[in-house]
This record gives sequence, C-alpha cells and structure tokens, in this order.
Amino acid sequence: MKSYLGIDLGSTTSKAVLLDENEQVIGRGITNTRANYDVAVEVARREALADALLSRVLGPLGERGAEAARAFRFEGDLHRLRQLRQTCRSVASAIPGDGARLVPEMDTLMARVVDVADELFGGGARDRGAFFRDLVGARFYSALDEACARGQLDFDRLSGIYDRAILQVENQLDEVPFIDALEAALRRTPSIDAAEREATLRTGIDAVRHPPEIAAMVGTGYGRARLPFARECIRSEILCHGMGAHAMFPATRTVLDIGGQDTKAIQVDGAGLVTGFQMNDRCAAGCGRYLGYIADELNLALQELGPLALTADKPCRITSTCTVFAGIELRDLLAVGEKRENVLAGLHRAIVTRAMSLLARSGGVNDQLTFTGGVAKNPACTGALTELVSRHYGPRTINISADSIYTGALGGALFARRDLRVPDVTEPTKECATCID
Amino acid sequence: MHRLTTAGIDIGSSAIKVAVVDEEADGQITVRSAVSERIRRRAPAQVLGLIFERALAEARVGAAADLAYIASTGEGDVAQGLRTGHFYGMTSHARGGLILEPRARTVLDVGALYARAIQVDEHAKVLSYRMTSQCAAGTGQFVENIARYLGVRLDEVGDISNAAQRAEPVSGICAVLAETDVINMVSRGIATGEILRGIHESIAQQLAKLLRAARGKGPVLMTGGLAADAGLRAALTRRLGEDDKAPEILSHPRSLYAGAIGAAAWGAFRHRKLERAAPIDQEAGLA
Amino acid sequence: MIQKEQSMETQKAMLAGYFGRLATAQRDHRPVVYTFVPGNLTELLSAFDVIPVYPEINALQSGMRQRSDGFIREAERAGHSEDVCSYVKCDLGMMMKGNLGPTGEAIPPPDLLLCSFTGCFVFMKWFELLREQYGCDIAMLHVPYQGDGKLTPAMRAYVVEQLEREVIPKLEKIAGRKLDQARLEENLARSARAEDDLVHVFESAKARPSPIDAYFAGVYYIGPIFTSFRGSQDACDYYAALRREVDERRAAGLGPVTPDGPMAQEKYRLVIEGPPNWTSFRNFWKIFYDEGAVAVASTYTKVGGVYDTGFRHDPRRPLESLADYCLGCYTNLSLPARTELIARNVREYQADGFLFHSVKSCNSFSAGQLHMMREVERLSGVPGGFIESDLVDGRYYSHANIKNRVESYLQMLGSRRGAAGTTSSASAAPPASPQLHLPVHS
Amino acid sequence: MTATPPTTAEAARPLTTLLADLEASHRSLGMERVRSWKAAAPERRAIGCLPVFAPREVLWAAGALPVFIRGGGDQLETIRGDAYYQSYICRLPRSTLELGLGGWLDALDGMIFPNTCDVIRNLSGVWSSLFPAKLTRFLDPPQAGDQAAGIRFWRSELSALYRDVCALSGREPAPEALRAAILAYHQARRAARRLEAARIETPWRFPVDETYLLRRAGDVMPPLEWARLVDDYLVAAGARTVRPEDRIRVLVQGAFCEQPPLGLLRALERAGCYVIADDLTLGHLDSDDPDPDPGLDPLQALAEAEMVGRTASAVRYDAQGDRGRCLAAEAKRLHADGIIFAAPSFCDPALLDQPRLTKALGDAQVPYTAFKYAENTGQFQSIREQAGTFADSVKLWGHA
Ligand SMILES: Nc1ncnc2c1ncn2[C@@H]1O[C@H](COP(=O)(O)OP(=O)(O)O)[C@@H](O)[C@H]1O
Ligand SMILES: Nc1ncnc2c1ncn2[C@@H]1O[C@H](COP(=O)(O)OP(=O)(O)O)[C@@H](O)[C@H]1O
Ligand code: SF4
Ligand code: SF4
Ligand code: SF4
Repeated sequence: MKSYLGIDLGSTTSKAVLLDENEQVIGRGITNTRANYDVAVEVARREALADALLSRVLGPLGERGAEAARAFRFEGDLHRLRQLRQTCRSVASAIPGDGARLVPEMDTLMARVVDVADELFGGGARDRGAFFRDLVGARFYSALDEACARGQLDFDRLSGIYDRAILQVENQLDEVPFIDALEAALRRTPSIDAAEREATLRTGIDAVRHPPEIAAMVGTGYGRARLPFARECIRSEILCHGMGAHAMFPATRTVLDIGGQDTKAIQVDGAGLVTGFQMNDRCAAGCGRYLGYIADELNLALQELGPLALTADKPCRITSTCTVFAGIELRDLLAVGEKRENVLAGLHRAIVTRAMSLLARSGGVNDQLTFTGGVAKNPACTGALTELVSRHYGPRTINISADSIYTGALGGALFARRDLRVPDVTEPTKECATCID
Repeated sequence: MHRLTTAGIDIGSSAIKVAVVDEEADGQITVRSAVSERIRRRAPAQVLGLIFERALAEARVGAAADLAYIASTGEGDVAQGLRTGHFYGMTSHARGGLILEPRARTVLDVGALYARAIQVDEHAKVLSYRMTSQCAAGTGQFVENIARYLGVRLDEVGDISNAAQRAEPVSGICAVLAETDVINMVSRGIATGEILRGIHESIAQQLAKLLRAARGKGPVLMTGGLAADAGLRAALTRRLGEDDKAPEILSHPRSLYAGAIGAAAWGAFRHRKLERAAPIDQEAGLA
Repeated sequence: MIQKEQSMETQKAMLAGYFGRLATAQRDHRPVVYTFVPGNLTELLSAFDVIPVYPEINALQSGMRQRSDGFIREAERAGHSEDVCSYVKCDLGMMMKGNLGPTGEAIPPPDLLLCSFTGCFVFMKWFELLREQYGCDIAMLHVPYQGDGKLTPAMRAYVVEQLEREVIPKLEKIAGRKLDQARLEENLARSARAEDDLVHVFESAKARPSPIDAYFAGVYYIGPIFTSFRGSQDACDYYAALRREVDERRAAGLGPVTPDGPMAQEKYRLVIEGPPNWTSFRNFWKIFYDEGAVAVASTYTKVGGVYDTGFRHDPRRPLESLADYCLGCYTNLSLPARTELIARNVREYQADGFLFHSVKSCNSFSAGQLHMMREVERLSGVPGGFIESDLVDGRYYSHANIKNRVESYLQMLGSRRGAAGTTSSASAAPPASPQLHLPVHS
Repeated sequence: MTATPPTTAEAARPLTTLLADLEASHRSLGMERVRSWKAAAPERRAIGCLPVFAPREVLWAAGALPVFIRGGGDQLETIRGDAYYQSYICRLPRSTLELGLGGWLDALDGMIFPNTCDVIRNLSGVWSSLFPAKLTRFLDPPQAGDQAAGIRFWRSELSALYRDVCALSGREPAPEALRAAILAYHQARRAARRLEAARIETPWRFPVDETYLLRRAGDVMPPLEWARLVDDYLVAAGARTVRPEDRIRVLVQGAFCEQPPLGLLRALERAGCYVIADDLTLGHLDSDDPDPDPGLDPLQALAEAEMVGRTASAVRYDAQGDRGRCLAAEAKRLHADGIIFAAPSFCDPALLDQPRLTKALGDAQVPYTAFKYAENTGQFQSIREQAGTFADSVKLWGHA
C-alpha cells in the first residue's frame, strides 16, 4: 500500500500524518520537539506508522481495540519511565562528592512518580495531548516541592539532576518493539480473551511485515530546514497550513494558526492556495508558550487551563503582552484575591485578542475561519475567538477540528501526495526555501 | 550619636533578600547578616516570614523590635506591617552598591525580570537611571530558562561560558523564543559553552544599551542575581570594550544583597533624620 | 568581483569631486548649507555658489559602510531615544565623532541650516538639534502637506512667499550677494533636461525583461539628481550616458546588472514601496536576485521628486516651479495619492506583485502602510507582501526573518501563478523518499 | 487663588459624585456628553480633532462642537485598528481607528487632523479612505520662519475651514459669530488657567487624576459649560482639609498626544510626587487669547494668535531656539523640584525634543527623569519605581 507522509517539525511539537492514495488519513503521530530534531521527527513518524498499523490490527475490535491501543501507548510510557529512573540514578551518582547521598534521595522521589504511573498514563491522559515529559515532570516537581517544603532536600541540586536526566532520555531512540508492546497491551486488556489475542497478534505480525510504503514525503514547520529531506520536499508552513485547513474544511477562506511560538493568519482561495498571510515572530507574547508558562506558574497541566478558564464568572483584564511578565501579573492578581479561573479567562482572552489583530491585518474574516495549531485544542481560546470574531465580523462559521494540531503535517502530506508539483517558475530551487537560522 | 542596627528587605520577583546592618556613629556600615531565599511558587509573605527570622538569628538580633528601622525595597507591599518605611529599588541599589564597592559610579542591577542601570556620585546620590520594562529579554529569568534547558546549574553557567572559544550568535532577544533557538542549536550540535556564551553576548548587548541610556560611567558594579555570573561580566566587558571609554566591570560576593543592604542603610539615615526632626511625617515617609 | 555599470563609475567620480570641494569649502570661502533631499533647492543654492550638504545622504553612506551602528550608539549614549529615526542619530553620532564624511575628509560646519520642511516631521526636530550644536541660523521653509489630496494656490503662494521673505534673504546674507536670477533659470533648464532622461530610464522597466532594477539599482540612478548635482552640466551628462547604457541593454534584451553579474532570468516583477535597508544592502538585494525577482518600479526613487507624472522644473516660472517641486515630493503626498501611484505602477509595469518594506525609523513612509497595501491589492487585484526592518540601525535588520518572508511571498506568487496558468508540470517525478526504518524487529 | 464662580446645579453635587461621574464618563467611550448636546437641536454638529490642535473658535462659530479625540485609552480593546499599523509605532492611530471602526465616533460629523507628526498626518489619509462619507480635514498650522507668510496662509486655511463647516451645519459665515466664539473660549481658557494656578498653589487639594478627568471632560464640552464645571470643582476641592505630604513637586512633559492611563497618573503621585503641571491636554491652552476687538477681522486675530502667541511645544517650530531654557525657567518659577519626561513609546515629537530639553535642564541644574508609556499600559511597577526613585533622590539629597 502506497502512503504519503507529512512532517511538521514545530517549535513545541513535532507532528506526522500519513495519507493513503485517496488522501485519507491512516495514521498520526505527535511528540514534543526536543533538542535532537532527528529524534523528534523519528518519534513522530514511528508513532504515525504505529498508529496506522494499530488501526489496521485493532480497528476491527471496536471499543475494545481502542482500549488495547491505549494500553499499547501505556507500555511505551512505562518503558520510558523505567529508563528515566535509571538515568536519574546514573546522573546523580556521577556527581562528585554528594553522589552517594543524592542517589537514594533521587530514587525515592522517582519511586513516588512510578507509584502513580497508572494514574499518570492511564485513563487516556495521553489522548488528551499531554506528553511524557509534561506528565512525569509535573509529578516529579510536586513531589520535590513537597519534600523541600518539609525542608529535607536541596531543590536546586535535585531539579538539576532531573532536568539533565529527562534530556538524556528524550534524546535517545529506544523503544519496545511493536510486537512486544502489542502483546503486552493485549494482555492488559481484559475484554480481549486469549484466542482473540493470538489471532490479533498474528494480524499484527503480518501488518508489520507489510507496512505502508512511503512513496513521498514533505516536511514543514519551524525546524523544516533541519529536516533530513531533499530541498524539493520542504514547503513553507504557511502553504501547508493553508492546504491542510482547506482539506479539512473546503469552504474555509481564512486560517488562524496559533502554535507554540508564532501565530499566523492566512487567507486562502477556493483551492487552498495562499493569497495572503501575516505572521508574528520576534516576540512570543500571545502564543502557546505563553500558556505553557502560565501552566507552570499555576502548577497545572496544560490541558487543564482551558476548562478551568471556562468556569470564570468575571474575567480579569490582563494587559501584559510579554509572556514572562504575564506570569508576574498573574501572581499579583492572585495575591490580591482574584479567582484563579477569572485570571485565566483574562489570559486566554489576551492571547486571542492579539491573534485578532493579526487576523485583521491579514485581511479579516470574510468567510469560514479555520482555527488550527495546538492552541485550538484549548476550549477557552476557541470560546474567546468565537465571541470576538462574531463581535467584529458578524456571524461566521468557525471550524475547529479535534485534529487541528496536525493541520500543517496534513498539508505537507497532501503536497507529497499531489506529486510535489512545483510550478516552473520556482524550479529549480537553488537554495533551501526556508531559513530559520 | 550612637550605633544603629537596621534591616533591609528586598522583595524581588524571584527571591527575597534580607540584610541586617550596623551603622556606626561615623556613618560606617557593617553587614551583620545577609540571607536570601527563592520564592518558587510560594506566597512571598510566607517566604519573608521564614527568612526574616533567619536573618535576625544570624545577626544575633533578638527580635524585630530591637531594630531601629526596617526598610523594604522592591515589591515592598509584601512587607507591610513589618516595615518602617520603603525605599525604591534604584535608591537602595545605588546605596548598597556603593557600600560594597565605593569606587563604583554606576550600579547595574540585573535581577530575574528587570534590569536597571543607575549612575551615582560618590555619596550614592542617584544622578540618572534607566530600567527595562515590558520585555524580559536579557534578564535572569532568561538565563534560568536556558540553563535549565541545557541541564546546567546556575552557578556553573559563568565558567562554562568563559571556557568556550567562541559564541554562537542568538538571533532573537526574546526570553522565550531564545529557548527555541537554543533547542535548535543543540540540535545542530553546538557545544553548551558556545551557546551560553552566545546568550551572554546577547544579554550584554541589551545591558550595554541600558548603560548607554542611563549614561553610565565607570567603574560599573553589577548587583542582583546575575552579578554572580562571570560569563555575563566577561561578555559585558567585551561589548563595552567596543566603545571608546569602556568602563571597568566589577562584582562583589554580596552583590545579590545590594538592595537589601542599601535599604537597611537608608533606614538608618532616615531614622536619624526622623529623630532629629519633629516626628510628623513618619507615616507619609518615603513610601 | 562586484559587477558595476559604467554609470556607477562616473557617479563615483562625481561624488569624489563633490566631497573634495566640500573639504576645501572653508579655504575657498564658499558657504555651506545643510539641507534635506526632499524639497531641496539645489538650483537656488548653486545660483549662490553655496555647497549643499545632505545629512540624510551622509547617514545612508555611513550605513553602507557599516559605521552607522557605532554612530547610533554614540547618539543614544548622549540621550537620544532608541525609538526615533536612525538617520538623525547616525548623523548626530557622526558629528560627535568628528564629522568625517564617507571619503574620510571632514565635512565643514554649516553656515545656514535650510530646513525644507516637507514630507517629514522629523526634519524640523533634526535641524533644531543641529542648530544647538552649530549655533547657526535656520531658514525654515514650511511646505504644507497635501493632506486633502491637492495642491492649492494658497499652498503655492505660501511657499513662494517664504522663498522670497525667508530663504532667499538668508542665502543672500551668507553668500554676501544678491540672487542671480539668470543663473537660477539656467540651472532650472538643465534640471528639466536631466529629469527627462531619468524618467526615460525608469520607464525602460516596462520592457520584459526589464533592463534595470528600479529599486536596488534605482537608488544609484537617483543619486546625482536628488542631491547636489541637479541643475549642473555634470548631471545632464550623467543622465544622457545612463540613458544610452540602459537603452543598449534593453535593445539587447538584457536584464539588470546585479553585484553578482547580470541577472539570469526574470521570474518575478515587483513594485517596491519604502526605503531600503542600508546596513545589509547587498544581502538584502541578494534575496531578490537569487530568486529572479526584479523591481520594475519603486516609490523610494521618488522621494527627491516625483517626475513620472509630468512635473519638471521650469525656468519660466522659477519660484513657482520650485514651490511645486517641494509640494510634490512623494512623502508630501496623501496616502490615497501614494496608493493610487503604486497601483498605477503595478498596472503599467505589469508587476506580478508588490512589496512594502516598512522601516522602523520612518513614520512618514510607514505609518499606515498596511492600509495602503490593502488598498493597492484592491485597486490592482494583485496580492502584496510586507516586511519590516530599518534604514541604518543594523539591530533591526533580521536577515533570516526577511528572507523567510520574502521567499514565502515569492513562493506564494509562484504557486498562484502555477495554479492559474498552464505551467504546472505533472511530469515532475515524485522525489525518492529517504530511507525509512520501521520501529519493529520482526 | 480666587475663584468666585457662579453656583450651578452641578455645584450641588458633592465632590465625590462629581468625580465619580467624571470618571465614569471618561471610562465609557460612548461620548454621551456629545450626543446629548447634539440632541438638543437638529442643526448641531460635532467635529473630532486629533491632538494637539483644534480650531475651536472656528468650529464653535460654525455651529459645531469641537471634540478632542486623544486615542482610545486603556478601556478599548484594539483589534481592527491594529491591522493598519506595523510594530514600531505608537498606539494612538490604532486605537483612534478602532474607535472609528467600532462606531464609537458616530456622533461626530467630521474629523480634523492637525499636522502634529507624521503618524497623525498619515492617519488623515487612512481615515479619509475608510470614512469617505464624512468630512475629513487635514490642517497644517504654520511652522514658517516668516511670521507674515504664516499668518496669511493660516488665515486662508481657517477661512476655508469656516466656510466648509458652516455649509455642514447650514449657517451663514459671520464675523460676529466668530467674535462670540473667541469670547466663549476666552472663558474656557481662563477657567483652564485657574485650574492650573490652583494645582500649583496647593497640589494636595487637586490631585492630578482629578484635574485630568476634569480637563478630559473639557475635551467634549461646550466652553462656557465647562468653565462652570471647573469652578464648581475648584470650590469643592479647594474646601478640602487635606494634609500636605512629604512629596516632591514635578512637571510632566511629553505626554501631549497619546495619553497615559489614569492608573499611571495615580501611580506617579502615589510614588511620592505632586504633579503640579503637565502638558497632557495641550490644546486647552493652545495660545494667548485671540483679540476680540470688533474693529479687527476675527480670522486675522485667530491666525495671529496661532502664529505669534501659541504655546511652545514639541510640535511647533522653536524659532528662537530657547524652549529648553524656558522650560527650566518655568520649573524654577513654579518651585518644581524636577521634571518627569513621560512620552509615549515611539513618539517622534516628544522623544526628539527630549535631548535638547534635558541639556538645558542639566545646565540649569533642574533634576529630571524620563520614561515611556503606552495608553494601554497596565503595569505601573516599573514606572512607580522610576518615579519613586526620583522622588527618593530629590528628598534624600535635596535639590541643588
Ligand atoms: N491538549 C492541549 N490542550 C491545550 N493546549 C494545547 C494542547 N496541546 C498543545 N497545546 C498548545 O499548543 C501549543 C503548541 O502548538 P503547536 O501547534 O504544536 O506548535 P508548534 O507547531 O509551534 O510546535 C502549546 O504551546 C500549547 O499551548
Ligand atoms: N549563582 C548564580 N549565577 C548566575 N545567576 C544567578 C545565580 N544566582 C541567581 N542567579 C540569577 O539571578 C536571578 C535572581 O536575581 P535577583 O536579583 O534576586 O532578582 P529579583 O530581585 O528580581 O528576584 C535569577 O533569575 C537567576 O537567574
Ligand atoms: S515581550 Fe516577552 S515574549 Fe515578547 S520578546 Fe520580550 S521577553 Fe519575549
Ligand atoms: S523619518 Fe523618514 S523621511 Fe524623516 S528623516 Fe527619518 S527617514 Fe527621512
Ligand atoms: S503619540 Fe506622538 S507619534 Fe503618536 S501620534 Fe501622537 S504625536 Fe504622533
């Protein structure tokens, strides 16, 4: 089976989408972007392939299959958690002098994380879009904070060890083989009996022998210039977002993408071709990272922010435009007794307000608007956007897909599928079309 | 005149610093204790309570009531109820800076979120100053983020940077975007030291601008958390060296406490003044 | 080896002569007047044998020579804000460092500051600052802005009256003699001739391929006529020669000459609005010619006078035509008039697109440019692009950013043309996919 | 200070309600005062004027209420207005456009853009193409070195404007109407001067945020009505028993166009200053009183007042080159302890003027400090700290 791969190496997350010849999505993969781009891309790609295989193998089992798929991912996480614990030990023991003292302290902390692995990774936590790094980090730091509050431990030392260890673990590619993980996952799924397990495993082995053959691929995103791809296989993320949004919602004429560190407003025509765009770079104010900071500041997980903000009864006015200062303003507001949800609602609104300016600059919202990028997963942002768009432009259809974060990668895959048609005028491209420096 | 014992509390955005000092009859200041504690997501008032006691204990002062004056600086409201009066950040950093290093004619305070350049005369009189606002590019928070990403401890940052042969240029100056730049650099295989040195160059550029705007003259004493960063000091020296009259860049082991020490010293000054004058404006004070 | 047109060599020699004259001005007892490019009264000045100095030109020269950043730093240290026009700071910084011109010779102090206050608010502030430094007089010529889109008789009368009552008397005072009306008229007649040739050169860009780049090379073409040479025989000769040179290239079907040699293929024709960045001028240009993009028209080449709509200096009505010239400078036009001009250029020069370069320094150019862009899109039906940097403050020129945007913009023009036209080649073979490893060990 | 005002209905209001009303109408962007004034008669018109100059007498004589538009303040969410501007530019044109596009300025029948700087200059073009149905006028107050030429030009500009606005309101141009308007604005200017004098004398009774609100009300009120309001306030606030605090007396300079938020003004005083004078609402005291002599052509009188008697500022040509020295002398005359330069970010006129002024202040040994702001600044921490340090340093070392 021929397939087409789109890779979006974003500043925060790396995404992969696999299409079949009918331009249907057969697999998606996502991971957080990390220092080793090759690893990030490889992880995303493997996830997409695994996703395609899993849906082939487990798809027929319906809900029970979905359960098994979750268990499959759980296996991967457990494996990485074991690696992390081990790495923490070795980093700590390498510290001259205090190593001997730090190893057991670190190990105790890690044990508290391992103890709650079920709770961390189970229950579909990963489906909601949290990454291993975030889940484990949050847990580790709350354990550390707790221990330090009792005044027993050296915060800076231990957090340093942890930071170093997680970096190491993230940047190595070491996974449980597909079949092993599948087998373990099936065992963990009580609704699947032994016979069914055997049969499924056999389809699994067969699937692995005949994986989707990747006929073409296109890379895009912030880090695209670093992708190990031929130059013709790289497209500006503006073009990919436009194309991807068009594929999901053909009537869309405006695309708003809010990613980790930039915001783009794109106007497209009836074929998904870009007619104009505006982007903000230079300053991270009002992008996804802003929310990351806030989540850190409040000790919340990223996915919890939006729902909490939605419970606000009287949103605050937030004026800080700087991502870093917003954290301070938040602290100040909480200190004077503002409710957390009201402050959060204000923060979300501030982000969307900035995006509205960009939208206006790109030409406004004259027809259907599609909201893409990671921030489109945040219900408070989508809510604020809906309200502001209708206030300033009148009633407009706003499309938001559950898979909005994959829009760029989808656009890339579509360019790959459509045989990378490059108009004469730009051929041959002497130099890489993109530069991120 | 008699000896006075006073305390200064410097409430920063990332850490609280407390100093207890003696002012002799001749105006000489001796620091009895200086302590600091990171706030780290705790309520600042709670942190203050914690370390104020510690500062008193280290200074062998029995109780707050034994102090002639308790001066706050920085986000002073946190110390409401405890303080006698308040001095603004640059006033106290100027004084504290000169107590630590009498030769200094400019104090450059670089904390977690703000940077301030203060030009002073030999009596710690503030002649002119500039401070950053709105944008946290080029301050401590930024270094912390990067160090954390690189898995380097803050107190190692300076030496690693100084050991590097070259600096990897950082294009953006944004505290947040630079982080992604750094991810990118690591991915290109750039050595940690070169990245840090690039970061230091970029902060130094910001600080040089600030110094220029405040018309800072030498010698420059660095205060605040980043004064401890030898890599930044070296970068700043290099950067200013491009100008004709490059000032000398100094630091002091107690640079972090300059604000607290300065506030405590002003507290003594104010106490004597209030003692002399009819005590009318005690409340209006300097707050 | 950097490629140059013959005319550039001529221009270089002219400039060297000019700076030589300046260097000996004091010895030769020739008065020196500082003034601005827009609304400059060169014909009047040379009728008095006064040598003009253009601080703007000095600033851009410093930028191209990589000295501006140091000058700006110097000015900021003296208390000038980071937010304001970098030309002013560059000029002041240069002065603080000895006022050495681009040839290394000192530029003499002014005997008079002739503020042709047209098209830019900063001019007034700039000369107020210079007056402080040099302690000399200002001749203030207020040229009203054509805000409501037209040049009224009251405006013209106001400018003429100021020429008569403020400018000429002050020039007579420093020159020590009366105005020589005949010389002024001769100068104006020569100006008109050179102006004809310049217009011809710029209009040659209507050819395909265009024999010139009307922005990056255009800034050289306007050099003599926008500065101290307008109305001189040297300028007439220069433009006649330039015209021949360009006509030859056009006849031969050649494109513009870039620093890397003749341009290979014209792929995109662009109209560009806004001044260029000078600190990375060569690199900035390279982004364009590497992609086969040629500027066929630009507005920056109209800052010292808009000639393509028919205006010429006129010896028969000397002061009125000088007044009309001052009133008609590009940046003294209303935004709708500027918009109209750009849209017309897009049409007449058959441009594929147009690009706005917004410079931080210059509100005169940049405030409202995004609106202008939308309007030009509406009028011309062609999508526009937008980039930001600065004139001579290198800190605001981010090459990576600009390159990314310009290339995305050109890619967009390309993909739209590809989709609309028949050029799409279905034959382009899908590229070989890189080696893939499955995450399984079966 | 002598203020012997006529008592009015407004005077019956206690000070607190008066102030609360002023603040409420300042915060609401809806121009209720303008609407209600217009509602009283169908032929009434209102014309918006951008900082810093409004031809108030000419508009008033033509039957139009002059309304100062000074940006959108911190209450307005600027979204569409941002679409027209690049990054490195002040906020004023963005929020002004937002006001226009959002319908907040619908009560106005036209807009006047004076040549204050290139931003406002260019805004006139954007405005005319966005709102073609309404009167848009660009005015270029004379900056000539030659006064006679300037007066002649300005008279012809005012005359054309007068004719056009009269046409808008259906009035016949008449010299008497102009003279009456000149006299009405004498009253307004005098009230403004009384207010200034009161602040200088006992600034603790007249905090800057209050006088500022009062002046902003003057932006949208008929002249005589406003003069009465000022006097009501002066009586009520003058009767306060407040103890003066240990604060320094400062002049604020450079904030004549885009306005700082109210919170910023409060932060300044809270940080230990009394703002005894400022150029926030330049335009209320634009020039000397034009001569109302019935023997004189009133347009000529207005043109002369503008050319000869106008208030010095960063946006007017400083023909004598002595603005810095005048400012230093002013500071001494008012017993100010120092000057705070507060300028909007990216504001050409204010920022380009500063070095010249600070040099003169330095020579005259008048202490000063400087910072920048934006109309929607929400955090005053760093401003409080800078102003506070300034106050500290004046207090601790006295002034030279
Ligand atoms: N599940 C989620 N819920 C809420 N926000 C999310 C979620 N996942 C990602 N985000 C937001 O999306 C941002 C990343 O967006 P993305 O489009 O992946 O950026 P990039 O392409 O720049 O890497 C994060 O910073 C975060 O704020
Ligand atoms: N040893 C160190 N080396 C380098 N930087 C340090 C060190 N200790 C603290 N810092 C930096 O100093 C900053 C805190 O400085 P501080 O002056 O206390 O700031 P604030 O007053 O704003 O809280 C931290 O953000 C950290 O980056
Ligand atoms: S304002 Fe904040 S987010 Fe923006 S560039 Fe500065 S540090 Fe970055
Ligand atoms: S603002 Fe623009 S026109 Fe004015 S001096 Fe600067 S660059 Fe020239
Ligand atoms: S704030 Fe300054 S730059 Fe902006 S419009 Fe007003 S005067 Fe012009």
